[in-house]
Amino acid sequence: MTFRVQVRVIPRPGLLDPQGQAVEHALGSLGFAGVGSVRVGKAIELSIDAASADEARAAARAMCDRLLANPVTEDYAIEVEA
Amino acid sequence: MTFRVQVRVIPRPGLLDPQGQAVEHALGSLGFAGVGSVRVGKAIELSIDAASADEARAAARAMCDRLLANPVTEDYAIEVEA
Amino acid sequence: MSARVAVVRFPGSNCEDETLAAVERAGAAGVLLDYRATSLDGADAVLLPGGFSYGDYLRSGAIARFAPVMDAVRAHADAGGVVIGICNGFQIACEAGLLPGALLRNAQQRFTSRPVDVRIERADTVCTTRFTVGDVIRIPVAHGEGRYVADADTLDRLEGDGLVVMRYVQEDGADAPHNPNGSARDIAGICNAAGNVVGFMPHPERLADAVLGSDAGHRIFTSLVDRLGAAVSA
Amino acid sequence: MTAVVHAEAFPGERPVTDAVVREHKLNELEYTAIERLLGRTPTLTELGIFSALWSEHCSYKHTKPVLRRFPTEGPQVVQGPGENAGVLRLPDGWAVAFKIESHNHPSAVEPYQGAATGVGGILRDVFTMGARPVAVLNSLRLGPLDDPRNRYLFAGIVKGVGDYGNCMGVPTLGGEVSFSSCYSGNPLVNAMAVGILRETDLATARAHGVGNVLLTVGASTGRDGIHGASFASEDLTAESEKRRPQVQVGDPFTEKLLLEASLELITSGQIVAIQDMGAAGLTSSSAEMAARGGVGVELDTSLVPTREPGMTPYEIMLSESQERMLVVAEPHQVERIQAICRKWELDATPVGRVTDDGIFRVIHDGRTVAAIPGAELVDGCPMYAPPAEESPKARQRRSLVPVKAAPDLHLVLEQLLDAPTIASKRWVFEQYDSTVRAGSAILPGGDAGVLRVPGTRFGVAMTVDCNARHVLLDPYEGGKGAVAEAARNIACTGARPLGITDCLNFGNPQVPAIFHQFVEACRGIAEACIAFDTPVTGGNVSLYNQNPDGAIDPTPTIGMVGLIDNITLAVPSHFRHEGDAILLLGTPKGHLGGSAYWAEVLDCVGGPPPPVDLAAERGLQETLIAAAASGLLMSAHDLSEGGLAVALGECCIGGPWATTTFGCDVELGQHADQLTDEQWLFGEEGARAVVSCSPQHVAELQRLAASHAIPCHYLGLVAAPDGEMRVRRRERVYAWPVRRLRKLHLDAIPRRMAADTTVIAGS
Ligand SMILES: Nc1ncnc2c1ncn2[C@@H]1O[C@H](COP(=O)(O)OP(=O)(O)O)[C@@H](O)[C@H]1O
Ligand SMILES: [Mg+2]
Repeated sequence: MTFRVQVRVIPRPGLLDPQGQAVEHALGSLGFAGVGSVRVGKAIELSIDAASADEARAAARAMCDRLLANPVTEDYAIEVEA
Repeated sequence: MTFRVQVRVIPRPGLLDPQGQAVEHALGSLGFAGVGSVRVGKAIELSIDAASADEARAAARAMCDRLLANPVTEDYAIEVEA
Repeated sequence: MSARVAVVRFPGSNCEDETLAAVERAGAAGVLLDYRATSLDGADAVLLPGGFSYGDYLRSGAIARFAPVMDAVRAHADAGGVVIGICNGFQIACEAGLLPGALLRNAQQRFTSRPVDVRIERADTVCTTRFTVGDVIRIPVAHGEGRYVADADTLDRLEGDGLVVMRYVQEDGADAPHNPNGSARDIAGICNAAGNVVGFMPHPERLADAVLGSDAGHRIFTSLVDRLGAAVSA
Repeated sequence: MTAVVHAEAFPGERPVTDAVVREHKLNELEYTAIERLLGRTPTLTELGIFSALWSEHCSYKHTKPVLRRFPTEGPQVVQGPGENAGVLRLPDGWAVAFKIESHNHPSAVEPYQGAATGVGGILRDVFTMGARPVAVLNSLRLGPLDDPRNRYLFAGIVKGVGDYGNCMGVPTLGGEVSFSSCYSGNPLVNAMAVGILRETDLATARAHGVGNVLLTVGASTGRDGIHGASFASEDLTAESEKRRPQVQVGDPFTEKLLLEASLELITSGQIVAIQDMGAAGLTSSSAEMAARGGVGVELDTSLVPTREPGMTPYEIMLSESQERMLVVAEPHQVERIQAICRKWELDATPVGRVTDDGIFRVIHDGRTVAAIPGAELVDGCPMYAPPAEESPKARQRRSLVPVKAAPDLHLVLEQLLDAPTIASKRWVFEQYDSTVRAGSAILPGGDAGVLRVPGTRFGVAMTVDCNARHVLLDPYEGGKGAVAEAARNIACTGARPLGITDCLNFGNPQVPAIFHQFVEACRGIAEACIAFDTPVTGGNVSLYNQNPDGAIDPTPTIGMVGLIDNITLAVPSHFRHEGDAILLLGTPKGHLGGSAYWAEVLDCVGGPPPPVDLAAERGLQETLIAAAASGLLMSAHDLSEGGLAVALGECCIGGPWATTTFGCDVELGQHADQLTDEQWLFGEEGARAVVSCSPQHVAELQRLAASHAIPCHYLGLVAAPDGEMRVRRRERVYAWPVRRLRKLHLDAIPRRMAADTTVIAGS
């Protein structure tokens, strides 16, 4: 089966995120109120052939650990769609 | 109330995504089989003060239309967490 | 016999020609090494040059670190051999775990191409012996992802163990920010604990020939050649 | 008349109706010509092919007769107009290939990708010639920065230009940026590339050899940019917005591999011809290569590697997917070619062959979907000679004078240095790698970029220039002036101008007032090129740069290259030593018509622009070149917008990264008595440069200038670092603290861009 997988890779908490700050500032100056804690990272969409959703998730995790995220600076989250 | 909002901004279908191609190729040469249709975009996390989840979503949509996504080249998806 | 320095060309590298020229001007034999190579072809030192390996897609250096040649580079470094990463090469070295930390997008979110003033903080690494600690040289940077980050412990260890090799400094009269990218503690370059792996963002190879008005970067390469010469003749 | 050659519709294709013809922007005359040529109704695929090749962009149907008047010959010309780039001879068997091209319409729609793919396209034009790209330049025109849309476009365009060239490892060595409300909604993005080659490695785009194979090399073909060429050949309206082609996305990484593979293919001698797939993609590259060689071609679109399933021959022929090349080779070389491409991780796919019947034929799954007489396809578009007549409004403009009162002249200089068009462009070029390849001798921020030819002592100087306000006010003088300014910039570095490429950006040619601008500007360019012995080696025409609010100011951008024999003698623009003498070469005339002073400070775009004295310009060039070659000059800077005051200010302010500035002490008293202070300081007549030299060289410099009939006025001395710029005229003294001027000049653009809310643009 083919699963559509969504990966989010986000700068680790505590790490300065100047891009997030810039976006937050820009949203403020466009008049959006009540916006905070903006973080900007990468969204990666991919299809994975796997026997089950769990297997697809495990594969995605392995991909994040090896390539998609840098453990020094980034955390990741994975969502598997049917 | 403060809602945590996740925005995914992804290159529109049909548009060349060289970054997605490079990642797909790299995953293949790392030995991950059965991976396809990789697209790489931006993940943006933010907190929004709003009266309801729907209101937070509407605000996020306005932010995407005005700043976070480029309507010519990108689609976006919004998830609101409690 | 002159020392052999391999300059690796990854797909998307674009500073290999001038890096080879700088190495040869300093008196070593330069060898262009394809990223598919499985050995270093007898080289005494490896230089990972600047450029946009694999387009810098995903993160700069993230894909290049898996190139076939990197096994040989890692083995060389583990055995105490000299590995120097310049700009993209520094990014690759960090991604490959040869050096601690990471290089993120410049704080101002824009690519920055300009001369910077860097102070040499260590005069005993493989490429700085011809300097005196405190020397300031003006050489170019050109990068979009040069903001050095590491966790506080790592930064403290780098400082404590004297592993910061170059730092951005402000010269009198300069009116551009001295730190071109927001690097932690103004770090421009570091080395590993053993001192055999060095990485930095500025490009000494671009200003290593007096014909262009300055050869401020030349001593990086003569230092390297001195060091290799000593090793080769020992 | 050739016999009717059959072609059939591709299954599912729409029939060709009047509405479909109109949608393809072919008028009745053109469509009739097509039917006559074919002897039948075209298939949709054929109609698409005609609409691309007969678009303004590919056919030059309004401009060809005018362009023919350009001088194109000279002993230095290796390759004139007609190939992908022009080529000029350098010493010792070397040559320089260069070309400029516009990417205006795509950049208006998607600034980042539009600008990036503009750079990608012009780089391909240069390496297709067998030249290694060694520099890029860019000429940008935008609406004022107080409008957030213009800031968005500016930020995206600059990032796009930078990201592409940076990734390719090609330094950006020059360019220009100017701002005027006529470019709001119509930004101009002109990119120029410069390459170096051995003359013996010159490649051509001429297909020949019946039975030879056509191969596509590089990226696969997607649905991007279908009809880009015809899109670029109409006004930008709400309706055209809807027909806007799918945005082309640039992939500089693939282009870098394509560059290396192409150069290796060319120098290996394995190929017959090579051409990039630019505007109108596979259609124009294959049809033009065939027409140049006088042969036919047959393409099988079902063999073309595609990115998306189900693409029709129509889509494949018209796709403008980037980073693709078309190669012609003998059949036995195909494997060798594929091996070279594999080395660079690229595919090379046979997709067609050279035929002997002169027909441009497209087949798909065994079905002939297009069969068109090839020569007529490329050269048979009806040509137009539109009426040209200057509008009364344009004539009126020339007699305007400012109504606003002149402010204090101290303030005028400050306002000019703070005007984005005149201000330092450091914010722009610091985003461009200018030092990669370690050959840059003079970096952006001076008059022209100068690059060493690797392994030699000589260098190539390069610049792009155009004062569009002068062209607006008087297209003929403005056209001459653009070439003169480019040549002055080149000569200030000590280099000799060799030749030009031009990018002619205008409005709708069917409007007589606009076609008048075009014809007159070209006449001026041609005259100047003859006077300077700088032939036109190629270029690009971009018309229809207008929206419902009006047309752009006519903007014929001139890209020029020059040769400096000894790179170590290249002259920078800024003062370098306290105590050096400052001299003005040329005659001050106090011409304020068309000046930046009137436009930026007194809100008056009017008056006649300065008449261009070609003989004086030539004399000034010779003086500068000879003085540099004898090592007399410490600095040289040409006078252009803002006149003497701005030029002196810039000399004092120093380069973009200077750690010191210099003061100066200048006395205008004894010269040009009849001029007012205002005229002296801000007049804009050409043929002038401010130079500095060590005091013991003053007499020699004056002799040298006199031998070229150029006046050389001693003005004063370079003063202490970080002091004042002092200008004395009779009893009056003007003084400006130079650090303050520097700050104004450097901060003008970043200050306006700080309000930028477009942080995500293109990232
Ligand atoms: N403004 C011009 N001046 C001189 N030659 C020109 C001009 N515009 C185009 N040409 C010549 O016409 C030919 C076709 O140019 P063009 O269509 O721009 O090339 P491309 O196929 O690269 O888009 C080229 O050889 C070019 O040099
Ligand atoms: Mg071309």
